[in-house]
Amino acid sequence: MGVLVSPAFSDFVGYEVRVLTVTIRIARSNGEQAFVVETLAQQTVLDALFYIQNELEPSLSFRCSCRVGMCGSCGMVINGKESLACRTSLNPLGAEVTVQPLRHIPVIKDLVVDMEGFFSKYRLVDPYLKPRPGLVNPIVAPPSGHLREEIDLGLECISCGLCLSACDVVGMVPEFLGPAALNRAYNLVADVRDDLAEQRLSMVGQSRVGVWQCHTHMSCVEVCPKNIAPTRAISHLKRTLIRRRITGHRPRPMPKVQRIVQEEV
Amino acid sequence: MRTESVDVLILGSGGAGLFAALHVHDTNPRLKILLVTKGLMGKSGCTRMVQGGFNVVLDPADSIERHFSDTLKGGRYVNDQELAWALVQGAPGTIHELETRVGCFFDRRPDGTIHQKAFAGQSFDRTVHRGDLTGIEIMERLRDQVLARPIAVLEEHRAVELVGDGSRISGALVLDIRRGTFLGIHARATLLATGGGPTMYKIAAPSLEKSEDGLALAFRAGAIMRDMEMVQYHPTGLLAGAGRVTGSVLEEGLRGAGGRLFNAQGERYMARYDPDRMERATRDVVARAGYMEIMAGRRGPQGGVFIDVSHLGAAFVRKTFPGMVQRVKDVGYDLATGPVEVSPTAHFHMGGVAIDSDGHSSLLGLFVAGEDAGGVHGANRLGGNGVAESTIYGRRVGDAIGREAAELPLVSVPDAQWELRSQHHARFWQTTGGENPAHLLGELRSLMWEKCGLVRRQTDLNACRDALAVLLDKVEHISVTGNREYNLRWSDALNLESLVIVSQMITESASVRTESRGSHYREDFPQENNAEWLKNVYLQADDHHDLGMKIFLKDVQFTREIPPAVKEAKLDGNPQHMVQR
Amino acid sequence: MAAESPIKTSPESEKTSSTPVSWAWILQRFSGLLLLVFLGGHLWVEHFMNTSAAVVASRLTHVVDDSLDIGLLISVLYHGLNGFRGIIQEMLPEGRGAWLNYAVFGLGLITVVWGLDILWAFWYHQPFLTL
Amino acid sequence: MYHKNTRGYKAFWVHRISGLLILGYLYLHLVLLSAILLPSGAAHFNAVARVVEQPGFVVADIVLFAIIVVHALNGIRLIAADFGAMIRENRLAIWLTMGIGAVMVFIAVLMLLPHIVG
Repeated sequence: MGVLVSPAFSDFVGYEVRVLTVTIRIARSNGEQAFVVETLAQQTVLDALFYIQNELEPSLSFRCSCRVGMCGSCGMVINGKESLACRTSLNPLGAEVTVQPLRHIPVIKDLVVDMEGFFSKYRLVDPYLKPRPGLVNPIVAPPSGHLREEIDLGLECISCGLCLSACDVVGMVPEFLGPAALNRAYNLVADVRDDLAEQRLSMVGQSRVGVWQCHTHMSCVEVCPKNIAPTRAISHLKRTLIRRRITGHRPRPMPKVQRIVQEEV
Repeated sequence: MRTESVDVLILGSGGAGLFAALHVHDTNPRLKILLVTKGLMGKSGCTRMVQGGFNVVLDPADSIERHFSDTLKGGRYVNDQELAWALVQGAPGTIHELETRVGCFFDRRPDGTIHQKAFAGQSFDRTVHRGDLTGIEIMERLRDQVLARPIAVLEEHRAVELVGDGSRISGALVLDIRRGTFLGIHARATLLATGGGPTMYKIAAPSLEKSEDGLALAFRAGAIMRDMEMVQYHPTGLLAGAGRVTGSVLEEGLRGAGGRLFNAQGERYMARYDPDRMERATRDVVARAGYMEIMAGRRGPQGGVFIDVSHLGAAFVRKTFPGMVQRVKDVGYDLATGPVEVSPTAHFHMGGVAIDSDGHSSLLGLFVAGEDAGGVHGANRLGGNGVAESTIYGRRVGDAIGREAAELPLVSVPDAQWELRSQHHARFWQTTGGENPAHLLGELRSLMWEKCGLVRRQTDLNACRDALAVLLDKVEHISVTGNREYNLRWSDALNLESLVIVSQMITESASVRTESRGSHYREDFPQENNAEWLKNVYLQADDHHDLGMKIFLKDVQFTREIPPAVKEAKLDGNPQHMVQR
Repeated sequence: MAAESPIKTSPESEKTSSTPVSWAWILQRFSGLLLLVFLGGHLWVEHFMNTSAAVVASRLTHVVDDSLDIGLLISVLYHGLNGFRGIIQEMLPEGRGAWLNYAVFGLGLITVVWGLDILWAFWYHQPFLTL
Repeated sequence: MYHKNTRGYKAFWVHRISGLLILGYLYLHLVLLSAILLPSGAAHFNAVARVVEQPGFVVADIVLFAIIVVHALNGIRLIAADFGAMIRENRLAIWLTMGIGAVMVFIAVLMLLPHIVG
């Protein structure tokens, strides 16, 4: 068995290396297949998949891009937990590793899933900012403002789909919007620049697809690679809906804006 | 074979591609737009990986002229000044649009206005950012806006050829990676926004699927290329053993905030290379200094040097650079409390397709934006000007296409030609038992790192040229097996082909430029030669030359600012005056 | 810039106020909290004090104890049956649960009457309804 | 094939099943009370009450109490989450509910011990 490196990296192997022999069981489209690989220190599941695809099984398919946890392309279920392959080190996983495609999202081939299964839900909450009329300059927003802090906690989502896969409510009620879409909905509802809060709240308030389906398992919180807590956003949405029910809807004041240098001389 | 006709074909879904799609649509909503991306929309590519931020003049104490001067100075005065001007002048409006229309939200100062941090090579703190992972915010929000508009998207489709007659582009041949089938797309206007990504180097920062496809496509279609020798190496690429995280960048803000670089002997070596600016010198200087230290043997256990920010205080580092702390933690170090081993890493390609400031290439119907285009950054790009380029030019070129596309003709390509070209790109299925593209890629990366990397010599470049010819021949012997659906080896083969072609361009350009300038350093010509080399190297595919390309030089046009060296030379009355650094 | 915004505006923005889910959701939590009080009281009274029919009956003459048990009865039935309804609803495909609300409401009503009858029997030593 | 089990998911099933058991017990309780109370009044009640003080019934009572405690404490955790509390600290919250529940059941056992052994 060769070493688990593509030749490009082999030059690095000149220091203390912990070699582990790992059996990797991959749930492929045509059944499970096991591979034995040797890992070097600091290698991840993604490195192992590359080694397998390069050297052992060229037809293996998986998806990746940035390899540093910023793009959310390499989501898969590793040893039963939704993870990004690029950020899952092999060393702590032990001698047996199982790798499966994400759940609740249709599989295209092997570990490649059709992210349309994720985005079809995401799209339903109108995930884009619709600027309020008159919003012509960046707003003045002190970073310590309460609402801004709440948004910041959920802003770094990379739409990797791990939370959707981990959400057992989606397994029970396939129409449920799921954690990522609801997290995005809350960020926009809380954003003073946005003009579509009513539309979004009416979507997330619907009984079958909306926040009321959430059973607070918090599986999404456990698996999120960016340490976002979608459950927190969902609880905010629930309370926002209830507050509106009790006190009615009050228009938000227009935020202060910052004058900046204008372009197009 | 399946063919489609659209008004505007956009290749690539990074900052340039998505922003252009929005602007084409907003300028002329009647245009039928098709966005084709090699990966998932907004997820593949490098804008997503932007960490530090976006250079823009917002503060009244700063000025667009200063940003312009910094950009030229950083680029060692071989930038296309009109392109650089369009960059700095379009930056405030782009930030404006990102904040008020796209939905981005950048970090604020305590008073609530947009925060701007320090980056290397700049005379003012002007880098707007969102934490230390700015690209996520920009790409997610641009993607959200594209979802809201009637823009057709083909994900995991890669362009394998721009189809045209040598003077005009009429569309592109596209491979559906998921099905393994080809699709011919006719378009009035084609935008090349696939991004560069010099991944032909052993240590490289771009995302893994990047392979300079756009440059190879444009070159083969006959477009004029420029500055191909200018490859930027980022000084602080993380070393993570044999893992693929190796080469990923630790952001420039670390040095901007006061991070220090040490060699294995604990010496702050920048004092010997640039005592004034130290670690805040431009990337070319700092990267080469690191490389020299490594080559001189003053290297750490993984063959690198060390960056240390612990003196800034652990709490400050954790709060300001959470993404970097996390990344470093993933590979087993603590950025907040101690040094981390880093190495120069191939990061960005300043060279690319020659364009004007509205993105027109030398071919009718082919527009280029983002890293695929050359000329904006000259010989070295400033940190924070990269994402600025892709978004600003995405907007500009999108507007231009929106204005012009309806007037461009829709030229039909005969079915026979589509068939012929798709057979060509499926030729790897005909051979059996041949070369493994992953191994060839390894060869290429070692070759380019050693022979055409941070330090170049004529003898090495000659050897590199020969080795690349051999490699290109081996590419023809790659065999791909299995079924065609989502076949990664096929993609590897196509990637490798692009990379070898672009490597050839880099090598040829590098051997022409017999001086050192910015990122291009010739050991045999170590001085910057302003008397002879305030010029750009242009390339164009040509079957009548031995190399398959013709090379020509043009003087830089100083349309807006005359470089200090030229001014001095004029004062001296001696045009041959050589300025040494 | 854009001639007109392609982004659609809300056609049905008032829909939120017509969904009954939020009330059910609030009441489920509210009844749960009430149960903590009522059930705690009930268990204390019934189990940790001496148990005999006379004692129980005499205690029940106190208004507080009466309302404790009636409150317990109603809140436990609301909380339990609403939870039960949720479980069943989740197993049904979308839009197929209209009958469920009536069925569960009916069941709840019958059970409340039944429970009140039992309490009546404690107070007056004979059932109100003779079955 | 999947062996994914997050803590919250397990807690959810515990909550659901304990809730259903308690609802079932409620009806059992009503049936029992009707059966003993309606036909013959107080004398009969006293007789039955002595029967249900037998050790076996007391053990069953403790089990019931434990189920109620688990359901109640978990319910409190969920309500806290609805107010945004203890979401990131969910792991701690689940351990807390289990700990407090165990203590409460232990106290109940101590109080009812005379009935079991005596």
